[in-house]
Amino acid sequence: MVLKNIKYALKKIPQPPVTRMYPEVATELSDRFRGLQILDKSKCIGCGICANTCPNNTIRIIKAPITPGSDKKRWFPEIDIGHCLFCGLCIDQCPKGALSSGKEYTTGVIKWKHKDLLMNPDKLAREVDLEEGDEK
Amino acid sequence: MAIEFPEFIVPFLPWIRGIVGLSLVGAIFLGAMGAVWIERKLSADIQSRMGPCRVGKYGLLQLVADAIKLFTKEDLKPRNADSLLFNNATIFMMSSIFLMLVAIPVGAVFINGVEYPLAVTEMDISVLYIEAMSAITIFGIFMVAYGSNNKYSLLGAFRNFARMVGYEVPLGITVVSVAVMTGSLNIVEISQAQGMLWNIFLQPVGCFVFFVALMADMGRLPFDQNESEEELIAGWITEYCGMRFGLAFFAEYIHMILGSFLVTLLFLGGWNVPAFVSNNPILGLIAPTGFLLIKVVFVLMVIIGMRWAVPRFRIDQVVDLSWKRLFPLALLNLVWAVGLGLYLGA
Amino acid sequence: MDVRKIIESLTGTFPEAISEAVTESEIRARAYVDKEKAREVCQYLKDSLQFDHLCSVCGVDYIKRNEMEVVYHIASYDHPVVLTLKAVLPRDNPEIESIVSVYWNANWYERETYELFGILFKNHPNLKALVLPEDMMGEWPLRKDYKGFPNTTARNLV
Amino acid sequence: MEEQLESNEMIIHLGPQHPMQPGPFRLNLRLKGETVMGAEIELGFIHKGIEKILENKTYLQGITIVDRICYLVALTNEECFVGCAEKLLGIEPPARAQYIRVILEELTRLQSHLLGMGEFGEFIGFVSMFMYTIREREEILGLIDMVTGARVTHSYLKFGGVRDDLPAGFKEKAIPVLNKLKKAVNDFEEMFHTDRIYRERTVGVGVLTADVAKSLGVSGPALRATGVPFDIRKNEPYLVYKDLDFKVCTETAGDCFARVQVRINEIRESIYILEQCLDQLPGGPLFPEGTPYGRRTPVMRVPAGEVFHRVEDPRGEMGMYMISDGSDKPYRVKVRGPYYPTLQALPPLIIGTTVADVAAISGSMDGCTSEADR
Repeated sequence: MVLKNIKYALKKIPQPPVTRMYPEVATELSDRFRGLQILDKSKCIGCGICANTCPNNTIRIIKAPITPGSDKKRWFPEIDIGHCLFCGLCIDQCPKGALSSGKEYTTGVIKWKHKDLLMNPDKLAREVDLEEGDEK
Repeated sequence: MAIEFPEFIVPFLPWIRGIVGLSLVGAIFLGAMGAVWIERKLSADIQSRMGPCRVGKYGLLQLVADAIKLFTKEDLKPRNADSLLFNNATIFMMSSIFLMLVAIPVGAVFINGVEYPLAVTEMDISVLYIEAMSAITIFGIFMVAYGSNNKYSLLGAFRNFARMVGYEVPLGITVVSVAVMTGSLNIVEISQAQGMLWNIFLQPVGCFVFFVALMADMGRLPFDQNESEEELIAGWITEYCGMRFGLAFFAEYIHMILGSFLVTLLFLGGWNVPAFVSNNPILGLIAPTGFLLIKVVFVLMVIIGMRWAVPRFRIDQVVDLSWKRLFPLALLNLVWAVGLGLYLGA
Repeated sequence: MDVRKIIESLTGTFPEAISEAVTESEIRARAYVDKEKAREVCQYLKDSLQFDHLCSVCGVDYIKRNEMEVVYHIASYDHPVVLTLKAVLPRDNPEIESIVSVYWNANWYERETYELFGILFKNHPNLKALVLPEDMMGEWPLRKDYKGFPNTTARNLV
Repeated sequence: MEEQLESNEMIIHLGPQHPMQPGPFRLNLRLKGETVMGAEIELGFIHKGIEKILENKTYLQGITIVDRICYLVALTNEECFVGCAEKLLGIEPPARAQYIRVILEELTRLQSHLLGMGEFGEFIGFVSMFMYTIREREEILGLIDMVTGARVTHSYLKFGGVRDDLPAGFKEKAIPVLNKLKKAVNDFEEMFHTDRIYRERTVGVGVLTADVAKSLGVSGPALRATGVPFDIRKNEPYLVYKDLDFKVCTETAGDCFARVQVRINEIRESIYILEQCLDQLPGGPLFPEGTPYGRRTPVMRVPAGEVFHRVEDPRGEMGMYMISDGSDKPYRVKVRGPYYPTLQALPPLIIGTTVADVAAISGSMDGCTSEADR
């Protein structure tokens, strides 16, 4: 009557579990995974195409120093990842290929305060630690 | 045949029975926690996932954590629920479990040849008594249905009535057929009579019907209609939380342990194994109870395994399964037992 | 059932109701229909031309031409031709005959078009809101002149 | 509902948050004891206003919005939207891009059917079936994740082609996964066939005859289970389905058992299609030559016009009616979800059955309320 189910269940008992302990064992990401964007300041010309192609218009172009600490400023994108879809349209539409997708999706990205979700160009270019300036 | 105790023990007998009873209550609660742990780990293995492994070594303390959570959670009551019925429903269920506990021998002790069963009381009609006490849970469910003013629990409880009434009859008949064959209603004598040959070989049909009826009596899948999550959210215990839910939750698991005790005592030969007779004192103390517990854990694993391998019946299919198929099988088994009893008796 | 034969039989039986019937491709056809005759045309399509699968009923608001359109996409389980029937309605009080009696599954489509555009479907079984709450019935959100709810979504940092 | 209530009946809400539903919709049942006397469905709990949003987004941004119509089958939604726009633009993706699209859509169909089967098993109490199918579905999602970079909302298609090529070694990774899935599906089918409790719960429950299904406008596995071979991939072949050979799987009984059986057969057909596509994958570019369309989509002014494009979604026939007025934003996009008529056909199906059967019938329809509300 229900023997096939019971036989299938018994066959499953010795097999090792498929699940894993999440925080300890990290998820292995595919190489095309779209995490937090990486900005290459040398290529970016501040044209703002990524700003107006973003579906949730979460990108804004602001003046930011070229290299950390220098006083010469240029226009760079600033992404509000609170509204970002991580869809990658800005990465495709960039004429100079200045934006590429990184692999951070939990460590540097989850924040306590709403205002910290605003990733300024230094953080995007990974010149500054992503956690810097956050309120716990 | 009452067991004669040496006279120096007789004045202390009620005290000994009291101690055995209290330790049994504690042991049963630990056993219930063990059963819940076995269920979670076994279901995890069947579904190839990990099961609880964060609290304690292999998730052993998970049950302690659950118990603490259940007993410390706030005890809500729906606004216009009938407080008398609502508050005492799960107490009724737990009481029926403890009343059953009194008559079930949990093991035996061999002291220089004389066998003393570890049971709180030993009655001549203990099997009948156990059946009667297990029927008290219906009052508890009746109180839940009318007490918690919730349509889901009303539906769940009505399903419970249909199933319980449907399965008391084959349960009773198979128990009677075992008693007829061994010639006594005392559960200790029934298990002792199976010294050489277990009842499961004498009455295979009776054992199957008893096992299925017991599964239905306890509300274990595939007879899980009263708390089927898919249709009735949590069935008859939808409105319970905190301490009362804890009582109902443990009552179900203790009922499962006592059920597996009944199966081993009536059909799997209680604490005696065919080819084992020993008279050295230390082994005599531990061995019988050990055998009994091993058999109980095996039956428990089978009951739990059924839940994760089989879908659920619809309530009308459950009821006609009991009246149209199990009931005639039980009668057939009764006739077979009477014939066997006459043949063995003569 | 070839597209051209369908168009000829359609324009033949309803000369004054069907106008500008055109075949876009091998399996697509388009036609304007008079709004009073919409139900008879659907009935005829269903009975004699085996168009028994109603794909969808939707509304379109042409604010420049100050008129609204109810568009029926009718397909069939047997042949791949999909016919698009369009009925033009005045924008101030858009009303049309409901075709629930012909195609049972038009019920929800018409209710949805009613709550989004405000197009009244006469003798529809129960014409009330399907997806939007009752108190939004006056606003007809999908019309082009809809100013929109006050923006209460999360504040955008950017 | 309240006024027809007789004395011995009661109304029970299988409400928006209920373990039995694929998505939030409220099902009010009028019960007499266990049998259902009347049923009514209320929607709108997950209404996102997608058609209004699409009117304010450009075509490129629309792709990410269209992913979220039915979050289980993002790729078929994209295929429908991009197909409409390509018909208006008059461009045709090259052969390789079409094959990659078919591969991904068949993978989406596999994981959607697996989830549907698992959920149906859980609705009739067979909880382990959900775990077994989810385990197989993880491998299929791993394959899709390898190609598109996302597990659920991919936004992988572009106008005229696809965003990236298949990664190297995709075929060597895909074939073993598909063979393992074939064995697993045989196990599941055998379990369904030999299990008497499962057959008792599903055979003859929620029977839908062919002409009733046609009049209700049902499409997809629920319709094919009644014997009507209506499959958009055969009736109106799009992409490269015309030169792939596969058969439309139909059953005749039209009850819950037949619907799940149709899904199992379709899983086998999809695996067969995938194997063909992986063998016949041609070389060549991903975007049409000579047109400005590529991974970096130019500013698109779609010429004025209207088009109705249909695609075979795992749940049925998904259609989009797009009107463009020459600007870079679509003038009006009407989305015809495949589960919309099936959900509408639920109340007449469940009148007269018991509460337990309501769970079985609504589970066997394998619904997605998010596309019914849009």
